[in-house]
Amino acid sequence: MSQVKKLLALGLAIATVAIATPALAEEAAKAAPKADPAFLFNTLLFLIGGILVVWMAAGFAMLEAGMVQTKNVSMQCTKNIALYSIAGLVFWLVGYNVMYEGVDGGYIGTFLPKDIPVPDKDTANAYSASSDWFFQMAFCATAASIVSGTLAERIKLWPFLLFVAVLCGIIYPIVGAWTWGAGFLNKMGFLDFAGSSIVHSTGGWAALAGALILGARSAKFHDGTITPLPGSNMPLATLGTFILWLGWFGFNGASQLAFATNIDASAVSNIFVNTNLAAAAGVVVAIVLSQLLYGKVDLTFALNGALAGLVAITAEPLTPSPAMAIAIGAIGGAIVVFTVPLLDKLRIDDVVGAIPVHLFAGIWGTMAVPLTNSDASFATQAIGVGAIGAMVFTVSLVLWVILKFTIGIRCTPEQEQKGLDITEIGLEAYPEFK
Amino acid sequence: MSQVKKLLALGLAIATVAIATPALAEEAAKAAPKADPAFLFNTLLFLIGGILVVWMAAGFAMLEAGMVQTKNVSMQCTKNIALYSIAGLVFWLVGYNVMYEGVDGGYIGTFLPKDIPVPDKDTANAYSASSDWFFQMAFCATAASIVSGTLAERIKLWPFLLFVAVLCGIIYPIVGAWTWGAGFLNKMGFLDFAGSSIVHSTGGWAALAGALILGARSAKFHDGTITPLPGSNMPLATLGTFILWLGWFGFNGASQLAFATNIDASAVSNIFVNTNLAAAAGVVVAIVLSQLLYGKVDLTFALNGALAGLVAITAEPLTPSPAMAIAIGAIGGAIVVFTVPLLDKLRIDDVVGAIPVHLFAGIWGTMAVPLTNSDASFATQAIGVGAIGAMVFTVSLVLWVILKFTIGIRCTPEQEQKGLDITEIGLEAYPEFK
Amino acid sequence: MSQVKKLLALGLAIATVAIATPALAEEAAKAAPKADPAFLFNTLLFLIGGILVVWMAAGFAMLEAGMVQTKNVSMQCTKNIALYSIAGLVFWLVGYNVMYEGVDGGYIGTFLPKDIPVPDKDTANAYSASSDWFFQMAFCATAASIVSGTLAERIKLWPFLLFVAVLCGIIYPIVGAWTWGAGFLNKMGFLDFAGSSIVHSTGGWAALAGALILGARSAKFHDGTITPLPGSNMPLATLGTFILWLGWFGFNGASQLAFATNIDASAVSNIFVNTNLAAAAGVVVAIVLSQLLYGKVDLTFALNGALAGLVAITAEPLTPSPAMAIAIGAIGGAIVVFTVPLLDKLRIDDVVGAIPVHLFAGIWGTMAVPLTNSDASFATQAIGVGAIGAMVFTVSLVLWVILKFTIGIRCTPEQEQKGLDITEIGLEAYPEFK
Amino acid sequence: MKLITAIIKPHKLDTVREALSAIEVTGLTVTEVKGYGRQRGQSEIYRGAEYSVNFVPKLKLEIAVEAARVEAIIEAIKTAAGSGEIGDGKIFVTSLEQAVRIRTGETNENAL
Amino acid sequence: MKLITAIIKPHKLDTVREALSAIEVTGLTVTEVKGYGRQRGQSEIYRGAEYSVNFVPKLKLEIAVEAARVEAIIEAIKTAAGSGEIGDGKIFVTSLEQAVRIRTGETNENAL
Amino acid sequence: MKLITAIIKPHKLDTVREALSAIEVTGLTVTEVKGYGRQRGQSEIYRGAEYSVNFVPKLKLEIAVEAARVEAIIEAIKTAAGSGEIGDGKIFVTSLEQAVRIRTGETNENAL
Ligand SMILES: Nc1ncnc2c1ncn2[C@@H]1O[C@H](COP(=O)(O)OP(=O)(O)O)[C@@H](O)[C@H]1O
Ligand SMILES: Nc1ncnc2c1ncn2[C@@H]1O[C@H](COP(=O)(O)OP(=O)(O)O)[C@@H](O)[C@H]1O
Ligand SMILES: Nc1ncnc2c1ncn2[C@@H]1O[C@H](COP(=O)(O)OP(=O)(O)O)[C@@H](O)[C@H]1O
Repeated sequence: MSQVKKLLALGLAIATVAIATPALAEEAAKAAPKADPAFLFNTLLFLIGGILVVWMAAGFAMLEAGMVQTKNVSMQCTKNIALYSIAGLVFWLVGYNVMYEGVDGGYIGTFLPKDIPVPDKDTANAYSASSDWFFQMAFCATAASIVSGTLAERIKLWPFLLFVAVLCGIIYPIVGAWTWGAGFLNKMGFLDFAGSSIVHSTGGWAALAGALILGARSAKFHDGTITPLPGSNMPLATLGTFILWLGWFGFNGASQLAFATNIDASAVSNIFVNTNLAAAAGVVVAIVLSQLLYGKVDLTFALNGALAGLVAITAEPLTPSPAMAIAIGAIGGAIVVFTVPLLDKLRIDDVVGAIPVHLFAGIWGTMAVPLTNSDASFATQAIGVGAIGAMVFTVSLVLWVILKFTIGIRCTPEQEQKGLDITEIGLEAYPEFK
Repeated sequence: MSQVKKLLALGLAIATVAIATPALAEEAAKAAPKADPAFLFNTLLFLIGGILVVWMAAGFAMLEAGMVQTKNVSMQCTKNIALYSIAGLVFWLVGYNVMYEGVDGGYIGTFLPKDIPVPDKDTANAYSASSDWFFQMAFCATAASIVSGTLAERIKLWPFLLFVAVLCGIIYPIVGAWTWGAGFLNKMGFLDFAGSSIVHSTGGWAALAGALILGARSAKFHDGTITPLPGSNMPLATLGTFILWLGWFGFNGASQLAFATNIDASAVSNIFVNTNLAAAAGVVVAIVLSQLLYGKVDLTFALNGALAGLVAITAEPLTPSPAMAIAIGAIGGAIVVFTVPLLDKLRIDDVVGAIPVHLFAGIWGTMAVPLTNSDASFATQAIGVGAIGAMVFTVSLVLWVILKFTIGIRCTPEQEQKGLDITEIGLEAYPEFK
Repeated sequence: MSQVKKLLALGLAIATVAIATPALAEEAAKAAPKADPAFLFNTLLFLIGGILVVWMAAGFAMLEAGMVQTKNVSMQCTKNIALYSIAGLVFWLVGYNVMYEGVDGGYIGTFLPKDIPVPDKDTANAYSASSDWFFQMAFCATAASIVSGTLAERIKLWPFLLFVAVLCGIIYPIVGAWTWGAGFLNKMGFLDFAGSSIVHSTGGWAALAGALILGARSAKFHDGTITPLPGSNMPLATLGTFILWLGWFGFNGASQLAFATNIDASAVSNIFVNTNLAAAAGVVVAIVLSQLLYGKVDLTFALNGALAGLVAITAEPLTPSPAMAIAIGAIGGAIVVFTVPLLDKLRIDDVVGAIPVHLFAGIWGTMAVPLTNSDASFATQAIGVGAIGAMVFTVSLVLWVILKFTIGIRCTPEQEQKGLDITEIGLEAYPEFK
Repeated sequence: MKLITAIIKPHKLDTVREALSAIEVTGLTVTEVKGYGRQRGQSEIYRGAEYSVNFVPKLKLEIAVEAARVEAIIEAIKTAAGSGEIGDGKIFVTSLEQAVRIRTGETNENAL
Repeated sequence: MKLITAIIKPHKLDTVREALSAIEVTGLTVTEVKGYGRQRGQSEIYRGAEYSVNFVPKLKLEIAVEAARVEAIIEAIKTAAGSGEIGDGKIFVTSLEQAVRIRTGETNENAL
Repeated sequence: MKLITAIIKPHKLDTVREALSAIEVTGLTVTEVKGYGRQRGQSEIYRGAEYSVNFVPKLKLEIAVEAARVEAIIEAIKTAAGSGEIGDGKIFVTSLEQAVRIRTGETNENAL
């Protein structure tokens, strides 16, 4: 998604056009509207990829609705549809241009609404500008969904939505600018194909900062014991995971950013294969490990394992061989099984396991890039991970603290006890089942 | 989707073919099967768009299953899968040709099953004829789903399905013929890009007529008070909304009807952007307004708000700037928050809010076309809205009355009380939760 | 999907390339990366088709989660995500090459992991090799899902997953090799376009063998009476069916294996139309018949009817006229209504009706091919059905018996009574609803 | 004091509650139960197999009252819950020895 | 008259109901409850954290009968619901002072 | 023997159970119920229409004990379940004539 890559794609596209419209046809071409297969294929890739990533918003909603307690399910649904909406609006208003417009090796772009060219002016790229905006917008919403899962069951609605607006309008776009916007990390050679760090760890760091400032759910930890608060609806959580898995083909596949040449198409196909194998390995490792460690297969670990495998392969889904993709995903699955209880021990309350899945597996995936891609170096990857972490974590922390001491971020203990569905939004998720 | 537009697309496609197969290649072309990129891209657009719109059938099913009471959920699922099936069958049997075959500036086409050409005879258009049928069929089912939501929890299964057969086989196709089939409204210059009026208001008028003849659920209104009957499953309703949102990219995007030129591809991309922004604005306005008016965010308004934003942008998703798309969707969201309680006041019982979402926001969207598209005029748009409303409402009313006084349309009060799941179809939706 | 067909597709593609890159452009072509529209379109078809078939894994998960009792829902979700993961891994490890590599008119291919070429070496076919792998992998998982549904609520997790590994790694690929891998059935002229027999009956035979060895759920049959154990969540089952229906457009449509010529695109479109009509007819027949036979519409029959219609049309979705597609699907729907109770009478316990849907309707579909495709003969179709049935049933039976007498396949009666969620995986699906 | 337990049809809840309010019964506790009695559940068909439903959904109301009010309450419930059809339910009365209001510690009649 | 309350394991319901039918008990009311007693829920592990389940699902059966039949019914329940394992449950008997059939207004023995 | 029935706020369950454990109450049975009393459910707005919720979720605890322990148990429940706010609930005591442990057939005090 780097500018660099975009220019490359443009070059290819022009070459392709040259092939498809040889000299003899040039006359005709002038009369008829341009029909450049590269433009069409690339745009199609962005649109289909974008739809799949948009679909992930539904996946997060279902996963989270299934992993929270019954009394907080409507709230979780509300947060998810609202955050996706806000993400889209602010990413148009400022986000896209902060990320892509005039970053130029630096740290940040321009604060302006993204200009959507009318179709017959849409000639600056090898793809439609709005198809690219659409695809990038969907990415942005993903980062916000991660935060929503971690902080569920105790955060108030409006401060959460305010945070989302800043995250999607400014924080995430700045992170994006550094690499995909051709900023300083891109110049250094930091590689993060579809965003293990740029999207997933960003969400994870913001979630972690929030979890620290917000504190754990009051029922979770007391007098040294951990009280699990099991999710209320396992098939919904499973559905959510399947939706996310599906969406990830768009997330990683369309991050190839081009479908104009045979090589692009093959690359997208290989990405599909690796993405699927990594997720599958994440599941299998999670169920095997939970059987070995706890004597029982834990479905929620299997679901998290799939996602951790997906996050891990996201930083580099193209260069790994299938065996390497399996290994990368498998380690993602293991990360989940070991770090979910670790967070509990640290008294950090992450309702859906978003920090292990998106932050820890995201770091792992980013650091694993040099294993299969010789253009990457461990040092640069570490710098990227560190820079993104430092910025997102600090800014988020400050923002959470400000919100805490102004409008307040936490529900009252009584609201928490009765559930946010009744107390904050006055609507039970399953009013007739009790 | 107008015939006019189709011809245009055909023209472009031929031009494109000319580019792709210059003179020197003509010999080869005769020997090998034709491979015309325009044909392939357009067909692909219809197929992908069609799949997305088919998916909306699942969205309506989930939305409605979540918005009815537990005791009527299986029935609602039954109605939805049956109506989608019947819509497909009757739209093949008569619907498509009533809508498109020989309308010629008039009011109605031909009563004949749609002829599906075998592949090597499929040369009449710039796209495969069956891909177009598939896409149009999916639209037709949408109109029926709208009715199903409004009349839930009290209508008998078979009369409802009979109504659906007539709606999808005759009423909707006639409405469609007037504009998309190049009938009299098209000639007048009425514009309704993807069907705010043609699809959504049609469904809405049929639903309104049904609601009037059928009456409200017996538990809803008594002695001047309104008894809300909250939906039984909010995450399902949320899922349904996300599915519909996703499907709408196909609904609006593929209504461009061509993906053969760069301009087409850009247009489809812009439609995606506007569609998403309008829905997002619908959500945000609905939650802000419900907070201001009622002191609480109402998730069901947020869901309806998304849909109203989508319906509103459907009449013209291409010409608005992003800011205008946001405004159009926002007003859609506001319509929901104000007209849902209004219907209650009028004692019109619309279980899922389909009339505000599809009828009212549909009219708004249709009337808003001239704001951004100079080819449209308010007068013509009003004539279109009026003509469609008058026809659909009258015919539906007559049909409902006939059904009422022949086979009967309403369940007994006892059936309603016990729920249609047990009394009509003998199958509880959640037999173990009570 | 036969090798034969692939070669044909290759031929067409080369022809197409010839058209798109005439002599004059050859120079340019050497310099720029190859951009062959046929390659791109075909690859896109496989990727989109593959995504849709992957989505079916979610459909089976939801259908089964809805059709089992509350106490076994988490287990069913676990089985489904695990089986999809294992299927992907073993199909890479051995399955694909057993199915396609060096079958040569024989019975089995090669036991080797599938080689995924790097993009710039991916030139052997008219499509990306990995896109094909991805598509085929998704098919393989389908067969396993069928088994999972039949054997639900009483089989232990690990032996089930072991069976899945063998089914997806060896049994299904061998069946596939016979026809799609250009093995002996293909040579004989056996036709099974998208796998009514090869995928669906294979799953069905494996399920039947399992049901016989495993026995019925202990609560199901006693002293000559049948105790229905109604599914716990009808909207989930409905959602699952809609997902499967959607996925089937990929299953059947992309089994055309090419989108490189107008004829291919038309063929895919016709397949979409027939697939949809057959499913719709299955639903309508199932609801009409259940009304006539039992005085009530049975939603679960409607859902099964859709799937049976889909399975029936899968063996030949291209040559039937719409009317014939409707007839083929309608008979599928009837098969469900008559054979579900038949299995009960035979004391074969099939929790979700997978045997009627996938095995019986699959046989029907396969035998119906000669009705519309003159290349097929009833005799050869019968040989194919018989050969596949004999092999899959026998091998599965042996495997189930081995598993039974080694690690054991059946939960204890107490586990069954309390539910596998608590006793095997220690996680209730809906812990708060009771 | 007495404890009145009434098993009624679920859809009669609101009528009964209103009838009791009218005679100033200000507290009661409701439980969802399943009843087995003369009224059987309708026989159902699921996927072609018929089966009989033994239990029908009912609500159980528990009302603690001074002994003197028992007859009036029984009368009110009988009128409000009765439809004359089988399965209308039962009223049981047992003796209540002690009652305490948790909030205030008030006891017996004062606690009701 | 007496009111017999039995707490049993959920899967014993059908056996108990049949045993009671056999001795002509024609009415009873069932409630889903959670029991706390010697039998504890198994300790569970959720996402790597162990926790103990204090309550186990049980069913509560309430049967109003003439005093004379109490012993037979207790016997029948004991036999049908007993597995010899911890958690089989309890039977409680209290005195029932009055019974009314809502539908007919019949009282006491006639109302059962 | 006595049967103590306590209606409490749902979130007080664990506190009450611990308080009872502390005084060696080893068995009890819990039912989810809905209460109607002084405490009303908050009035809700659904899709712009206001409505009042009459019933609030409560838990009912049933504890069979020897008569001598009744007062201590009432005291423990009062302390553990009380918040001083309306809706804290009630405790009812009735006489228990007979108790049987299904597993062993032990009766009365031995069965508790
Ligand atoms: N002996 C009994 N003990 C406890 N509950 C009973 C008894 N008999 C009936 N019931 C309850 O009363 C309900 C109604 O009883 P039923 O015999 O069906 O109708 P009716 O009360 O009109 O004669 C039953 O569903 C059951 O819940
Ligand atoms: N004192 C009691 N009061 C009320 N219910 C009790 C009491 N003791 C036990 N129970 C109920 O009986 C059930 C079985 O008791 P438990 O002690 O587990 O086994 P057992 O009856 O075999 O000794 C408990 O789960 C609880 O529901
Ligand atoms: N007379 C009664 N009979 C049975 N249950 C009662 C009675 N009065 C109150 N309750 C139960 O006790 C609960 C609390 O009573 P309420 O009047 O709301 O508060 P408080 O106990 O603090 O006065 C009610 O919700 C209801 O379940």
